[in-house]
Amino acid sequence: MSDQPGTLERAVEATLFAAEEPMSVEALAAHLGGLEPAEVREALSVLQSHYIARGIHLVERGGRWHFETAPDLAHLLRREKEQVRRLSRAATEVLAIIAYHEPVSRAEIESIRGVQTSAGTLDVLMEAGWVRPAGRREVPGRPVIYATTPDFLDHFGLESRRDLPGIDELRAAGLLDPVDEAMEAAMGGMGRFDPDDDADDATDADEDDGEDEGFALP
Amino acid sequence: MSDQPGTLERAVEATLFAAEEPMSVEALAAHLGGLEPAEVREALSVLQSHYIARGIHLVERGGRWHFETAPDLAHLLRREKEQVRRLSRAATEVLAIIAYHEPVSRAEIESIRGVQTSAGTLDVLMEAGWVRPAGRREVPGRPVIYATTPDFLDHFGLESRRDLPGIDELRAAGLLDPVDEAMEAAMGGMGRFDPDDDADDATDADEDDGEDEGFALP
Amino acid sequence: MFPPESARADSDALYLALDGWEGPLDLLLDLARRQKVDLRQISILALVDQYLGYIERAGALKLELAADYLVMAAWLAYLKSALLLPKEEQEDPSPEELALRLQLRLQRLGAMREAAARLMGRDRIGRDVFLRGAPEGLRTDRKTVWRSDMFALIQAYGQVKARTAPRIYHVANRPVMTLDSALERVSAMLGVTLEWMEIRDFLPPHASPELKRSALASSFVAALELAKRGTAELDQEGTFAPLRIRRLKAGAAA
Repeated sequence: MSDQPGTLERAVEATLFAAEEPMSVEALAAHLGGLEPAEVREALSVLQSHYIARGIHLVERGGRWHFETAPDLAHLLRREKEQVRRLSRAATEVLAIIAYHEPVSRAEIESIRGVQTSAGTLDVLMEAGWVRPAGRREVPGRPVIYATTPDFLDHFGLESRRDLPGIDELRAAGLLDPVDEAMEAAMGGMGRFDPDDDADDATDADEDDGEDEGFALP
Repeated sequence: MSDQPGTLERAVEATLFAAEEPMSVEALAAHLGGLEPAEVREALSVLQSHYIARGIHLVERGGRWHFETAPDLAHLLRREKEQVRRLSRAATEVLAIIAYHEPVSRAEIESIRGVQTSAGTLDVLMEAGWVRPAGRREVPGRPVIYATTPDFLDHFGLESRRDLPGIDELRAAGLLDPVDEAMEAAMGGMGRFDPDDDADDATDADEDDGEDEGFALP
Repeated sequence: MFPPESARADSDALYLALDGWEGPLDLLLDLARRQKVDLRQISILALVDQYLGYIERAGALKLELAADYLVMAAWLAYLKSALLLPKEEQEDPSPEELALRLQLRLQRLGAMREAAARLMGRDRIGRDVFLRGAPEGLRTDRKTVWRSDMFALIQAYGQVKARTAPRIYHVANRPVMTLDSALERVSAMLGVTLEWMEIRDFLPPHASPELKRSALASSFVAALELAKRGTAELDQEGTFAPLRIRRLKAGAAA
């Protein structure tokens, strides 16, 4: 083999292999005796491409690096007992809302879900280490706002929040904006807001029993 | 590149990576869905040679396989962080007494210093590697006696203890002048009055712990 | 709405699933999804009918419905009638606005539900990908390196020696009048007269203040000594008044 690994590459490899927690570039640089972060970054990148085809991968999650098994081998490694906490539907939705909207207050979460959030739901997410209180919103009542943690990114295999599935599309469609804002935007274009919009007739006719008052946003 | 890892090689790699304990060839074969041990053995051998130059090695111990940090990088696992601290005033005095009078017992040190010496002071000197116990004095109670080490000579740039300036030289240098001391006392905080004592006030305060405050002009 | 054979199954599904819905909005979203169109193109009136239908059937099955499901039903019934009213009788906000708002909320909830599903479907640690089972762990041991130098060492030793060396005290030479010389002086001066004299008169006139102080003390003690010997007598009229002294005639009683 021609790709004899360099000294720094080997050192980073060994350190991340032995580490019990993911490590940031800075933590690695410090651990390896005060190196330049840029050097470490380069070694990481070489290592990452070395491992890309292998049974274990080197990945970055929320600015921290670790080794993990290749996702396509999941079937070989799944244990008899599931190690992953099974989340309730409520918790799953609350987690998604926090991740896509962060930081959000509980009231904002509730207004999206249309239902009160039991205290236990947030507790479960905080206990899992995926959600943390992130200060207070400076509005009357100063509600606590919540955000996700680096462990959240880690667990769900996200390099950063930008990797949240579909977040760009949701943002572009305005679906991450509050209803009030969307209302204003829609009312601004009231001219096009026509309950009898004929474009939808064909579609609606399939589903509905003739009493078609379906309206759509353009 | 010829080193595109095979499916079985990747599977063994990931399995051993994720395993909490070293695994035998048979356990691996069973885990991977009832393979022939010979196949697994071959994959292990290919893997082992792949990792031979890397920061982690695949090793067999007592018939069971696991990954471990390359032996030449073991020092990365236990990193020592050095913290340089200046010897406290009390410790310096004790060290000087040992150097001039060795071997001396603690009681002798105290009688020369005129103040009690905390146990921690001798510990610090031994930790620094400058002082060692040098047997016991054959008197009632058989007290431990202390002497300096070669490291002591090294650190202080001495060829031998004979290079320590004699009492007459100290006097000539004004180091035995009681006026200095009176002035120092007048300036308060005996322990602090050290022109060389730059950063370690806190240390001195810890070490001295009132010890030096104990004497005053008779 | 649904083919008759599936309607039966649906009401069972409702019965079974009531616990599963996270409130009326969730139920509405579920119903809206069954319209199998983009949520932006959903028919609100059809949705209202479906919801009311479910609530009715749940009532027929005597299911306990949480209050918020009934509140939603009442609101939807109102929305439906408003939507069907002639436009000129409509209030502000218009029923279309209310319907739009409902639709926007459903879209947002729908988006989050979908996002949650996609999130949960990712390769998760401990389920799809695994970390190293037995990492050696990294440890950082703090080690103190002590530093000192030759000067500090010999200075410390010098101070120890200086501190414990035997001490000799010198008292600086100060101007004093000894008792002996005061005695001599006072006796001599008393010999000159039999009159009372103030003790201050005995002090050397040109002495420094320090010497005067010493002389005063010595002369006082000398006066007491002479009184004791019976060669002088002392007199003072009051506290802090001038102290006077005169020679006793020889033979007179003390």
